[in-house]
Amino acid sequence: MPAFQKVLIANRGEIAVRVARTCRAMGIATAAVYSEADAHALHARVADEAVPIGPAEAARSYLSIDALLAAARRVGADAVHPGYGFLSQNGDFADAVAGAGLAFIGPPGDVHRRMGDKKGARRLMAAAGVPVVPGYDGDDQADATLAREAARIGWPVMIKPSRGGGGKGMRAVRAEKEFLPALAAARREARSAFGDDAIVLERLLERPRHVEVQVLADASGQAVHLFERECSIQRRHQKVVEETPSPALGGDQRRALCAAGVAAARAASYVNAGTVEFLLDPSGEFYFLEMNTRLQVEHPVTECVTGLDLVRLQIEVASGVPLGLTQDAITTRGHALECRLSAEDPWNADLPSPGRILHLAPPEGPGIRWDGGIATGSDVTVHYDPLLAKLVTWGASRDESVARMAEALRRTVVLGVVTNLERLQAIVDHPAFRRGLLHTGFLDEHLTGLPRVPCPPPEALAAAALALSGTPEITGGPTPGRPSPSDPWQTLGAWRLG
Amino acid sequence: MPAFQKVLIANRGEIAVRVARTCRAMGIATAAVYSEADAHALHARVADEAVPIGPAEAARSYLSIDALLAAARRVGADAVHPGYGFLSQNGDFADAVAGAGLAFIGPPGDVHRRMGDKKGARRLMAAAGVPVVPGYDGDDQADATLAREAARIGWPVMIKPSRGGGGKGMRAVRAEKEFLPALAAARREARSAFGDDAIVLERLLERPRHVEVQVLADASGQAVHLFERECSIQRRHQKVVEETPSPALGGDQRRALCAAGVAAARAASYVNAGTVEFLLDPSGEFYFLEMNTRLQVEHPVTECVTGLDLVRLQIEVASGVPLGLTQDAITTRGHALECRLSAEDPWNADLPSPGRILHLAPPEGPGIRWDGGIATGSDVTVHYDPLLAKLVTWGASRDESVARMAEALRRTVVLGVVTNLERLQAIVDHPAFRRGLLHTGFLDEHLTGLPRVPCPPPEALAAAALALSGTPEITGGPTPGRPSPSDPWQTLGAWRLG
Amino acid sequence: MRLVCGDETIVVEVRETAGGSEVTVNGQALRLHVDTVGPGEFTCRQAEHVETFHCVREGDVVHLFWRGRVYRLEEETETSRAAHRHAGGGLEAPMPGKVIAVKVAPGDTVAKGDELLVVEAMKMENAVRAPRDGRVKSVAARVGDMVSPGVVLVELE
Amino acid sequence: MRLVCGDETIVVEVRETAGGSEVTVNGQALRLHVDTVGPGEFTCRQAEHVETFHCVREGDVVHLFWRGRVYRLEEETETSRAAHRHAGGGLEAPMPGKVIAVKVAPGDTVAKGDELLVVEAMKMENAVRAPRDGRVKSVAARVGDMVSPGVVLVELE
Repeated sequence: MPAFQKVLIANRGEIAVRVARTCRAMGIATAAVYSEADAHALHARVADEAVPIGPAEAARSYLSIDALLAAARRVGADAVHPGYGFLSQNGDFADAVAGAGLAFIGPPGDVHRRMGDKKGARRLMAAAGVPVVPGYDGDDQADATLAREAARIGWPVMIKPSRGGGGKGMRAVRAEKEFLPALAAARREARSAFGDDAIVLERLLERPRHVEVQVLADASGQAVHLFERECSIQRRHQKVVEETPSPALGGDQRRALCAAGVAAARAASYVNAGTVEFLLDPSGEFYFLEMNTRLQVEHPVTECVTGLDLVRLQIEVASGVPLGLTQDAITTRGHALECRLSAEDPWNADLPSPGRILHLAPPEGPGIRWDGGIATGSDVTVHYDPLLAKLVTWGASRDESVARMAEALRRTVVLGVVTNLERLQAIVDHPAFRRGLLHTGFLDEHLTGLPRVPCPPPEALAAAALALSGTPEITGGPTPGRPSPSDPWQTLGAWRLG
Repeated sequence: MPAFQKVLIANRGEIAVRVARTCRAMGIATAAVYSEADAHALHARVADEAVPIGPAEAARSYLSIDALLAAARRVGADAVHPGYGFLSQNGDFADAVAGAGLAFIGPPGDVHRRMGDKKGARRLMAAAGVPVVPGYDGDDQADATLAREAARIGWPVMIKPSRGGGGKGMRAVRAEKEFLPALAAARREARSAFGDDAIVLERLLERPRHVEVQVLADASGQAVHLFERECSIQRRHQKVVEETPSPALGGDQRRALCAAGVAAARAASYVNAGTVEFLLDPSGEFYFLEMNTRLQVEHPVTECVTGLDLVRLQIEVASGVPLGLTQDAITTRGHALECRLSAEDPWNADLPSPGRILHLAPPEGPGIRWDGGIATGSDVTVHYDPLLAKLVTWGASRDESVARMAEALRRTVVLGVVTNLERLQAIVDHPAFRRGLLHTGFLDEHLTGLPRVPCPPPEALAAAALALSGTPEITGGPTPGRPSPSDPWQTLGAWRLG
Repeated sequence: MRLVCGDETIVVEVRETAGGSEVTVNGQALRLHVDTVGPGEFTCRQAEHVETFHCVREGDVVHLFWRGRVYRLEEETETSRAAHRHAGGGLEAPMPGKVIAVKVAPGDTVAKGDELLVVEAMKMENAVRAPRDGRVKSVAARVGDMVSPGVVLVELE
Repeated sequence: MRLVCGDETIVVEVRETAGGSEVTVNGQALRLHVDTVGPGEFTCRQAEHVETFHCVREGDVVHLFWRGRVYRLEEETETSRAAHRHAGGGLEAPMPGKVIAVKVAPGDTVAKGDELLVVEAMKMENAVRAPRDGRVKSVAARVGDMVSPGVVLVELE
C-alpha cells in the first residue's frame, strides 16, 4: 500500500513537476495547485488533478495557507508536499496542515521556526559546538542597533533575512553609508517573500566556498547525511551552478563537515530531509550559515551520486516509516553537476526576462537529467522565480560530468525568452571552474561581463532565411474550413527547401 | 588530446545517435552515414557531418564495405565505430578498416571470425572448459546432414545462423517435418542479414533464462567483466526487455557466471567490449550460447548500474590505451531495466508497421533514459530494423526500476506508427515479471494475445473532437502571403477550446 | 464527426455556444475544457481533474494518446467507408515489404495454412498463408515487387 | 529580407530557381540546403556538413539557435524601425514588473546614480537610477503600477 493516497503539491514550476513524478512512481495520486497566471503551466498538467487557488500574486495563491488547505480538502489529499520556496519553511503552514489532519512532507512547525529564525539557529548551533560566522543574532531589530552592530562586526557585512532562504533579500554592504538603504530593501524583499523582516548580520568572509550537507532524519531521532554539495557559483546570492562532491574537500575534511551536518540536525531535533549550509574559508575552516528545512533546489546532484530519491525518502519519513537507511549504506559514485537555467538577461544586469517559450528542445542522452518546469508554449511571467529548468549531468569523474555539461549546454534550446544559457556555458568552460577553483565571488572575479553575442555567421543567416521563407514541397495543407491545430501536415513533414 | 580526431559512425538509428553523443562529450568529431531512405533521419542530423552511402537497400549502403570506406576517406575519419548489427561483427570489415589505416572500434577481424563462426566458437569454448549446449557445430552443411544431426540431438531443435546475432534467422523446430522449410527460411534470412548461410544446431532447452556477461579487454590481454544482464523476455528470438542484475542469480552463481564470461573472452583472445551469452537452465546450470563481438543493444542497463560509459571505454581501448579499470573498481548499484520500443504491431503477429512519426513525446524524469533514433517527422521504413528507441529506467531496487518503467511507459507517446508499447506495458505489469520469474518462453506462456484496444472512453473522444475541431481564441494567424512553417502562432499558443 | 473504432461508430458533436463549446458523445453531453499545449499535445480538464493527452490527424485517421494508450480512430467519410468495404477480399500483403518468394501459380490447389508467398520487411520474413482450402485464381505479385497492405496479391477461387 | 542584429543590418535574399533556392547574404552567395525536422527545428547541409538548428518567428523578431548560441534578430520593417527610434528616450522600466517605490517627484534635482524608482519582478528588486545629474521633468508611474519596457517612467530635463 502506498504511503499516502493523494499528495497535494503546494508549489509550482519544476519542483512541482519533479515531486509529481516520484509520487506517480510510488502509486500516489497527485493534485497540483495553480494561480491564475499558471492555468496553462506545465506543473498543473502533470498532476492527476489541478485546483485553482487564487490570483497571480503569490501572497494570495501560493503563499495563502487558507487557499492551499481549501484545495487539499477539496481534492481529499492526505498529505502536502511544500516543495521549496513559498511556504516550504513556514512553521505555521506545517502546523496548519497537521492541524487539518494531513501529513506535512517536511519537518514539523517547531523545527521550521527553530531553524527558520536564523538568530535562534545561530545560537543553537554555537551551543552544540558547531562553529558559526561572527555576527549579530540579537532580538533588538531597531535600525540603529543593526547599524551599530554592523559597524562592530566590521565591513563588509552581510544583511540576511532571519527567515527565508535562496538568497532572497540578502545584501552585502561594504561601507557604512550604504547600510540603511540596503537594510530597507532587504526588509522589503524579505517581507514580500517570507512575510517576516527580521534581520541577522554576519561578517562577510573573503573568498569563501559555499558547501552544504544533505541530512535526513526520522521522527525517532535517527539521522544520516547524504554527503555534501558545493554551491559556490552564485549571483546575487542565488546559486547558479552546484556540484557534488566538492572539489575542495579531502577525505578528513569531508568527514568532519558531514559529521557537523549531522550534529546540527541532531541539535535541531530535525525530522525529514534538510540541508545544513556552511561557508568554507580558504584556510579550511567551516562555519554554520543556516539550515534549510526543506528540499533544496540542487538536490538532484545528491540523487545522481547516491542513487537515492530524496522525494521518496521525504514521503517515507513523513508517512512515519522509520529510516531504513544506515549511514554505511549511503555511498557516492562519480560526480554530478547542476546548472540553473533562468529567464534572466545576462547582458542586462540579469534582469528578469518574461515572455513565452516559443520553442523548447532540452538536451537528452546518457548522464543527462533535465528537471524542467516549462514546455513549448509556456508563459514565463513576472510573478514568480525566473528558474526555468535545472540541467544535471553525471560523470564517473568531475572532468567527465563537466565535459558532459559543456556539451549538453550547447544543445539546450530555449527560444522566446532571454536566458542565462551563455553565462552557464562561460562558467562551465572557464579554466578556473575546470580546475575547481571556486568561491562565492567567482562570477564577480571571472565573469562580470559577458561578451555581446556577435551577429550570426552568414551561413546561419542564410539557413534562417531559408527556414522562414521556404514553401513546403510535400504538404496537403489544412483541410479547408477545418482549422486543425494538430494537423501533422501543417506542422511536420519533409519541407524540402534547399 | 582526444583519442581520435573524427569517428565515422557506420550505422544508423538510435545506436548511431548514442555513439555520436559520447564522441561529442570526448571532443571527437563525428561523421554519420545515411542511405537514401535515411536522408532525413535523426542519426544523420546529430553528427557533425553526414555522408550519403547509397540506396535504401542495406546491402548497397550500410552493408557496403566499399561505400563506408569511401565515406571515411571523404571526411578524413581516423576511426570507425560499427554500432551493432550490419557490419559490426564482420571480420572483413574490421580488416578493411584497419587496412585503410583507420582504427576499428571493436575487435580485430580474426576475433570476429573466430567468434562469429558459431561452429568454431562452440568448439573453442568447449576446449576452454566453458560448457556449451548439446548440438551440432560441424562443417558439413548439407541439408541431409543437418536433418540427420537434428534428429540425433532430439526435438525440439534450434536452427541458428553460424554468423550473425540478434535472433535473426533463428528458427525453433519441434518436429522433423518442419525442419527443411525452416532451414531454408533461416538460410535465406541469414544470407540477407549476414551474407553467410552456414548453420549450427542446438538442443532447445526448456524454459531457460538468457543471461549474458559484458566483458571488456585490451590488446595486452587484460580482461574484466561488467557483470551480467538478463534478457529472457524475447519474441521471435529478439530481446524485448533486458535488465541487470538478473533476478535469478545468487552471489556464488553470479561470480561463477561472470568468471566464465572472462574465461570465454580470454579463450577468444578478445579485445574491446563484447558480450558472452549463456542460457541458464532452471536447474542452475549455464551453457555458452555465443559471443557477440560488438556493443549490445542492451548495453545501457550495464551503464546505469556500473556508472561506466561503454562507448567511451570502447574508444579508449581502440585508441590503444591500456585498460585503466581493474575488476575491483567495477561495482554495481541498484537495478536497471530496458524496454525496446519497436514499430511492430502486437495485435497483428508483430508485423512491421512502417510509417511516419507524427508526434513523439518521450518520457522524462529522474532515473529515466531514452536512447532514441527517431524524432517527430521521422519516416520508419521497411528497409531496416523496426527498433525505434530504448527506454531505460534505473532504481535503487528492482521493484523501484520496474515501477518507474511502468510509469514511464504510460507517458511514452509515439503516434503515427503502431508500436509494441502495450505489450511492453503488459510485460512490465505482469505478476510473473514483477516476481522475476522469467524464461525465454515468457511471452508465449503469459502474453500470447494482447487484448484488443477498446474504444476510448467518452471523455477521450470528446477531448479529441475538441482538440481537432476547435478554433483558436488567441492567435494572430500566419502572416498572409508568407507561409512559415515555424511561425509560433501557427503551432503554439493558448488555443482555448472548452 | 463520426469516429470509427473497431466495429463501433461513435457520433461526437461539438456545438459552439455563447458559453463555450458543448460536446456530446453518442448523445451524452460532457463538460470538459481542452487547451492546446503545443503541436499535438493538449490538456483536458473536467472539474479539478486535468490530464495531458496527445492527438494528431492524418487524413481521415485520428491518432489519440489517452491515459497511456494509443488509439487509432477513423473519421467516417465516403473514402473511409470505401476502404472498409475493401477489406476481407483477396489475400493482401500483411505489411509494406518486398516479395521474396512466390510459391503458387494460377490453377494450383492449396490447403489451408499453405505458404502462398513470402514478404520481407524490416529483415523479417513473413509468410502469406492460405486461409482455407481452394484453388488459386490469380497471382498479382512477382519476386522483387514492393507491395503494400490493401493490394490483393493472391485470389483464391 | 533585412535582418537587424545589434547595429548591423544584413540583407539576406532567397531566390527560387529551377535548381532550388539560392541565398545571398550581403551579396555573398551560399550553397546550402535546409530541411524542416519539426516545428521550429531544421537541418542545414553544406556538402557533407550537417547541423541541426532551431528557428522561430514571433512578429518581426526571429529567434535563432545556431551552434549552441541563441540569436535574436529583427526583420527590418517600418514597425521595427519605429520601435528602434523609440529607444534611448526617457527612462524606461528595465523589465515588466510592479513599481514598489517611487523616490522622486517632478522638480526634484537628482545626481547620477540616484535611485529614481524601484521595480519588482520575479521577486527581485531592481532600481531605476539616474543616468546623469538633472532635474525630474515628469514621473509617469505610481507605486503598484504594472509597467513594461518601452514605457517611459521618468523624464529628466
